[in-house]
Amino acid sequence: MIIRLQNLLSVVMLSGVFSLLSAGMFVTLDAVDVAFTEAAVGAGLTTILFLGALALTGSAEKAPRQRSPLPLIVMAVLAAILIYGVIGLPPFGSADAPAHRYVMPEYISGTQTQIGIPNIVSAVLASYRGFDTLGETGVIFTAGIGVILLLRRRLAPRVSPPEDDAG
Amino acid sequence: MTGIDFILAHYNYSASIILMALGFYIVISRGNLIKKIVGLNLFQVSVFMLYISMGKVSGGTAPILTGKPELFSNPLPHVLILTAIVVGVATTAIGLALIVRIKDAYGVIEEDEILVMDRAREQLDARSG
Amino acid sequence: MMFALGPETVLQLILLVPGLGAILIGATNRFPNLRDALSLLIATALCALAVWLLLDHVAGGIARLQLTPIVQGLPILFVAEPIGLVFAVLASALWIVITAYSIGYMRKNNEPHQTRFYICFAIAMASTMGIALAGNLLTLFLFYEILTLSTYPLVVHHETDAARRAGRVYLGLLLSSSILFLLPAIIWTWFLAGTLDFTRGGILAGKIEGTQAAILFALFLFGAGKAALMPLHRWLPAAMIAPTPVSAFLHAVAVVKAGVFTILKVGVYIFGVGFLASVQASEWMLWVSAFSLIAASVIALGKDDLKARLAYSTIAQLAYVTMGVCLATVMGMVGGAMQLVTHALGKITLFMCAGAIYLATGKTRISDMRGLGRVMPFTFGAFLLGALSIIGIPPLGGAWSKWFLMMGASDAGHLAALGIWMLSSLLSLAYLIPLVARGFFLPLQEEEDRPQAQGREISVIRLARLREAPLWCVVPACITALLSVLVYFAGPAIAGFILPALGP
Amino acid sequence: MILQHLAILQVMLPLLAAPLCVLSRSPLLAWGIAALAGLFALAGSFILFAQVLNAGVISYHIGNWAPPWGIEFRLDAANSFVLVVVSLVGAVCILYGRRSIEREIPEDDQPLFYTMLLLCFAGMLGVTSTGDAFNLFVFLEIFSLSSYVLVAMGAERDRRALTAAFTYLLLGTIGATFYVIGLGFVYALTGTLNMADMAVRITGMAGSGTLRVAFAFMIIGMGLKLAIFPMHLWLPNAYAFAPSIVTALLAGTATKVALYVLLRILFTIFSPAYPFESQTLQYLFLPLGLAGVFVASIVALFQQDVKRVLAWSSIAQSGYFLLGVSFASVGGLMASIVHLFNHAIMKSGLFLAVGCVVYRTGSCSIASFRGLGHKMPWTMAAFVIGGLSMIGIPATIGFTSKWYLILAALERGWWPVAIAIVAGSLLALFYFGRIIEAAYLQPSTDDSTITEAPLSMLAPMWMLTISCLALGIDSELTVSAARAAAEALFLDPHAGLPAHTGP
Repeated sequence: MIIRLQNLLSVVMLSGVFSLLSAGMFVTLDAVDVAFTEAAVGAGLTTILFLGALALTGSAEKAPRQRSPLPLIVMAVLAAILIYGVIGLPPFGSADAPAHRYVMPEYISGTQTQIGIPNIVSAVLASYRGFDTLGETGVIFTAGIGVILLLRRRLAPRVSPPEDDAG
Repeated sequence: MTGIDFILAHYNYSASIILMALGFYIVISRGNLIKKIVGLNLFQVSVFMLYISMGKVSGGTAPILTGKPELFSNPLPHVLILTAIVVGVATTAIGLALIVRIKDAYGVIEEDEILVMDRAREQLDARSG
Repeated sequence: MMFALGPETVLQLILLVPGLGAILIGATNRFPNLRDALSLLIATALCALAVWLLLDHVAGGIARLQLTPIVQGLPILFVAEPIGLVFAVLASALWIVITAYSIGYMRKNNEPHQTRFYICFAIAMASTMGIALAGNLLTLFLFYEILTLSTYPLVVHHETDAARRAGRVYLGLLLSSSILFLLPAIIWTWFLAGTLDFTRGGILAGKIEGTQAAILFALFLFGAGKAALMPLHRWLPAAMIAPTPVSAFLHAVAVVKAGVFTILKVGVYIFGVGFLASVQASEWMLWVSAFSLIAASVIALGKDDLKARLAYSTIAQLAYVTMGVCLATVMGMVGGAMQLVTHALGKITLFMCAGAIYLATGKTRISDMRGLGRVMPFTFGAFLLGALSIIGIPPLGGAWSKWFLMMGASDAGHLAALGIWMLSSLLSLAYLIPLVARGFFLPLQEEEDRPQAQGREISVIRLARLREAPLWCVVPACITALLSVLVYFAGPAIAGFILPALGP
Repeated sequence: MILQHLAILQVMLPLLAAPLCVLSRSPLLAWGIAALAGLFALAGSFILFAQVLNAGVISYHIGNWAPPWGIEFRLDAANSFVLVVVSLVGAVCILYGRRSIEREIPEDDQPLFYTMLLLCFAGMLGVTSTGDAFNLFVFLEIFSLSSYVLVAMGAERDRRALTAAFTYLLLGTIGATFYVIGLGFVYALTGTLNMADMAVRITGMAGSGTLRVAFAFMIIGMGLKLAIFPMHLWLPNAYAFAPSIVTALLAGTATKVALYVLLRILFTIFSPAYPFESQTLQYLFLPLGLAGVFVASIVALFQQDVKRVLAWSSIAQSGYFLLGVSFASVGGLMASIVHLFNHAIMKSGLFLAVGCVVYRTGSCSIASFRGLGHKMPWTMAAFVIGGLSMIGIPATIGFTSKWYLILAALERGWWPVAIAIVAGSLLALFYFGRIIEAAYLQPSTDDSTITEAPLSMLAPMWMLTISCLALGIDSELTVSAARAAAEALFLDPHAGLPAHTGP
């Protein structure tokens, strides 16, 4: 539906719904923190951003041009390769997967003994992998400054045309 | 493992992969720039699903300590995806800001129309240069 | 004073003097007289240094200078050895002559960019010295490329469309051939032998066999594109667009000589005479160069433009050196080295004469040069001597090189080569002597043309005032012509000097 | 004390200097902050590099959490060398940038522009330093996001910068996401995110299809960033329309960092006894590398814009990296790393020279180069030297690269590849020849007011030019560093630096 629809507003709303659904799915997968974030940031913030952008650019998509089969083929190949990759993964939910046997148990015991807060995700996020979080802040900062830098031209348009700064 | 078992054992992965492929398809097949970004979003969110699925442990609970020994789902993918979600939004924000500027500069946000304008400009350059 | 210097210092100086000279010349841009005097002074100093080095070597000294590594295990290395020393002395001596000639030519002709011209000359000379004294192939390659680049501005001196096209051919062919063939050959050699030092008796013996050796040898021969072996010769006629001193410099002093010198060095010190003969790597290249020799001579016969004719003559004469190396005999190599010397002297004379004729009369076509010998006896006399030397008639230097080459051919049992050389001598006689004959024996062209056209009136008046070219141009030509004679007497000494280096 | 924490300070200082730039209202102050941060990073990277060569691998545990639980900054001979490259080019570009940015960016945007520049710089340093595969992604995004914005800033001159940035964003994000997918698979199999630890735990999984897919995705992801031949589409426009200083920075560092990550993936994460890896290299990288060299060089021949010529030449140079890697030998890897360093120096030098031309003429078409040889002698001299180096004339660093590449090809007995390498450099001769000929031999069209660029631009540019010559004449330093790096990657990915190498 997202592919077919030409009204971008609906597309954006649908993608918001999709985000929300995925948040729900995260809950069933025990990832409550992620679900919160996805609901707030993915479904909420992103949709607002999209709406803002739509308000500035208009919301109708032109009719799609001549279809070429290439994207479909690429998509199929991608999916096939990924599924081939997935075959080798430990079965879904298996407790013996290497990912659950190594490193992860230390986090759980470590959170109890070293950090002392109940939420393991927060513990890992803030301490063991705190540096990632710092980097994440960096990313937000970059995006913020980037958006300001890109859009301030628009808020205060310059008079001179872009071409004549030669010399 | 029989076929059915196998599919059952991996259904979550497969679902996210199909979504991933759809997202990717939107990015490469659609001409509207906003739709491309939507596709990119879809693509990324399905990657998040893949990660979270990997972290799931059957019978486990959310990784929050309650005092009694329990089976937890793996918290590490959750941590990673929290970061990745933020990165994804940041990318979306920059992408949309770029689209707004493109709209200002070209008046359209359709890839093929922009391409036509750029071609014309290039030919002009080639003639004058 | 000079004798207080150590050989290593002299080696350093010999590279530094022209390099610093280039800077000084650039600094004296505003004072043409000072600049030209400086050019001459530098040339003289360089020649003195080269001679010092030669004498030092005769006295048993071993000059050697090692600098930083360009790649690991391969330093920039300079070693004075006989063939290189002969080349260095020859080039630096001719540089003096050609500088003197340039001063006359460039001023008389009011050429633009004279400072740039002298700067490039000096840099080219520095790199020629680098080539002559290089102690390993990589050093040689380094200076070989710098020489190409520094002569490019000389070729495109006039900056016209034609000059630009010629420059493209020049740079394109020389750089392409060196990158495409010479560089892989060098790296291959390094890969095989683990060294690139020029070593008496060669470094490749036992490291490479049969066809591969032949391919490697061919890579070297074509890679040294400056030697203008036939399919890669186009740059040489193209470069004729440049002012005459440049042509003389390209043909006699530096560029083409650097090419055949490289081939000589590879033959002697990389393959080694004995090894080259035993693997028969050079057999088919002998035929390639023989073809080059005959074809270029025939083309030269058909050229009416004097400089073009001389250019093709150069291609032919260079093939002598290549053939000498390909014979893979000691005498062949000696002949090649001698040819390098005598051809340099002969050809520089011819070019300077061509330039002098152009300066005095504005003529470039041989068919227009009837009777000019009567008004320009010195120029035409020098031309005759140069031509005879190139043809190989005693008592002129060229005779020795032909003699040694013939000996080399008979040592190798190569009668076909003998035949080819006989034929080519005849051809060179045919394309060089008619000019002199026309100059001396036919009447001045304009006298018989006079009744024809009114419009010629002005040119006739100018021709009536024809006289010998300026002294700055004629004297150098006469000097080199005389040197050609002198070399005849020094021939055995030079051969004796080179000979010990060729043995195993 | 500082030395102990240098590994992290090196990255953090530029990152923390970025907000300072936002606060400073004056462009000059922002430039000062950026330049200081750049110089600090440069000094720091040299010290770190020396430390690594003398004392072996530096492992810095962030927050004192031991890896693989915590995040580790792990510097071995390979990435400390890349760190030197990145910080060198970065610092020079920032020093050079003041006047160029004044010309190309509106004044009130400049502090933010410096902020972005610093973020981009810090991101690259972080990618290079980190030993944690996910942390790498985070820094990669800082670097990528800021570079999208930086490219878009070229819109002041030409609106096409916007679309270029957008394409770059799409492909860059796809690349990064591919990397994340691959990483997810590896994580599912190994349970760890530390790269060195991954390598240990991957041992024995060679047959796994999942691992194979993970490998493919990570390689493709990085290939997009590196602009390997069929994945190069974003690069020419992004380079051509970005502000000069950004182009110079990206050309000198971005692809180098991506290449480094590629090497890490190939030789650290997946190295342990990976049977198909050498075949991947041989049957995938070799043809891609060759195709890249030739297609890109030939396209470069027909460009009318100097930045575009250089951009296509960059794609061709990525082909050379790939060739070096595809030899799967220490020699080949070393050649690639030597080339990585050399190409960073010469290509950013060239782009800086183009920046000077843009500064004076406002254009960078080949036509606008006419006659500049006489009007801007120093700029054009630097350009010529850079060009000669790209062609591979001896006594320039480009020659060293070619030498080792060809030697590595011969070592493998792949002489056709050796021929292809020299033929490729021949194409460089032609596309640089066109520009240089225009600069020196064609009369300038108009505008006799053009003069030499200001000293504050010339000096940093000539630093690169001089090192291009000096390191070409004496390559001992780069080559031994590259050899140490190659051996660190190839021979013993776990133990770090083998005992027998050193300065």
